[in-house]
Amino acid sequence: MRIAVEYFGKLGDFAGAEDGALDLPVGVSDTAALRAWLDEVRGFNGALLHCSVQIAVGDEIRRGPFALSEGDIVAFLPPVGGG
Amino acid sequence: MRIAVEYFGKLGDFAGAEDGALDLPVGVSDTAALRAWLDEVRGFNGALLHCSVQIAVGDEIRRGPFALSEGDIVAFLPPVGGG
Amino acid sequence: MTIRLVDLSFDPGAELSAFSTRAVGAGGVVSFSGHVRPQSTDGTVQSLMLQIHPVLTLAGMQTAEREAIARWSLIDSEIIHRHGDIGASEAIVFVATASAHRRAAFEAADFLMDYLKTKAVFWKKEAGPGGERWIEPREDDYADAERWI
Amino acid sequence: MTIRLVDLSFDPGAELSAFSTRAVGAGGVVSFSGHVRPQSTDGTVQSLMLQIHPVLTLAGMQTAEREAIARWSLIDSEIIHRHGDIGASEAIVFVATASAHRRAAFEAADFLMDYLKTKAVFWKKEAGPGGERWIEPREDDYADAERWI
Repeated sequence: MRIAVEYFGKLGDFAGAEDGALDLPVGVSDTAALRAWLDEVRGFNGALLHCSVQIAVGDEIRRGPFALSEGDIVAFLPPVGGG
Repeated sequence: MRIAVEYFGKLGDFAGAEDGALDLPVGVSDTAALRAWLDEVRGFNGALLHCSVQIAVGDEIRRGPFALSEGDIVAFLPPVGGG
Repeated sequence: MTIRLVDLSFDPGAELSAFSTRAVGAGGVVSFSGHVRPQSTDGTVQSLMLQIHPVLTLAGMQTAEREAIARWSLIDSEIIHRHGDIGASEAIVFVATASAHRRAAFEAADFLMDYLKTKAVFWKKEAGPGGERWIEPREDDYADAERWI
Repeated sequence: MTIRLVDLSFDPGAELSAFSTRAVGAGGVVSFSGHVRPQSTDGTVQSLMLQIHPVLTLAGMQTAEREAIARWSLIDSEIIHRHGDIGASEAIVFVATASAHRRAAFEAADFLMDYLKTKAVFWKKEAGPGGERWIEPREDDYADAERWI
């Protein structure tokens, strides 16, 4: 399955944080598995696993494991705040 | 004793509300007596007696009876509010 | 820290620009502007006349500003208040507060407005379709002012 | 009701003038403007970079504005938020609210700022003397936002 990923805020500063298309290995089929897999193979060293990091799929925040589909755009969002 | 009086706000609309110098009769020597006397002789019909009307003598609010002196300027101040 | 009693129309936006420029270093600037309602409920244009006392009006505003400075950590504050005749839609009052963190600026502006509404020495006469009438603070205004005691 | 995400400098005072003109009939207009601090404690000029999400940032602000409209009786409201690179002393955010009575305007502006500080989808990077660092909301900001739940 091919998806696209985007890293926002401080997550974008990690060397392994590369926005764009990605082929998922078999077994990585939901957001929880994706998060764990990317944290390991892209050297996030736990940063992606932190409970403060939210995940959006197709511009909607998805809490808990959410099944991924071909072509999904998955965004990793660390704590937000403007003003 | 000669003083001056000033009426502010709605008190200035009474026919008897005339700003300026005033000779006080004997016996009218403090703000409480002045208020009662003016209310009667100038036709305020109780408006000057209302507890919401404050009295300033020489640009200072004076609560309770306050002894008057020759040349004092006495202002009658109904409820205030700006904004 | 500025207090101005003015008898000519002013633009709250222009005052906010000037205030923000002066209040360098502030993280947050809060402003309040109060305007004469352009129309009463029956659609007739209204106007206001605000009477002041030659000494007590300014003195009271200075006391309120001193209290705000004592209670909140403000970088700057400004109060502009109209008196005399004020036309429909014109600004009556402008309050601005600047502080490092926004809570102080919000609370101080709120406090100053509650003071101005209930304790500032102005007498307000409204001219509307039913003639003229003197306006006193509403119960809500007094209740709001009690919050700071 | 207006929400604007802008990547160029703007003047909160000019925005307040325009907003007040539009918000005809309001008794009170409250504004908040937040600026980049011109200097850090050691005197060095700082700047900010604000990153947005192409969809979620605006969507979240619209949700917050809808909630404000549902909770308070507002005549009008406006939020302007910068993104991209923001220079020292420039405005980051402007919020304005207009209502018949001032309490609604004060509370709604306060609420919108608490939302923007803790829930609006921005990521903020500060460039200062010690290099760059990402800034997250302070504990105070989260505590302030809890007040509205």
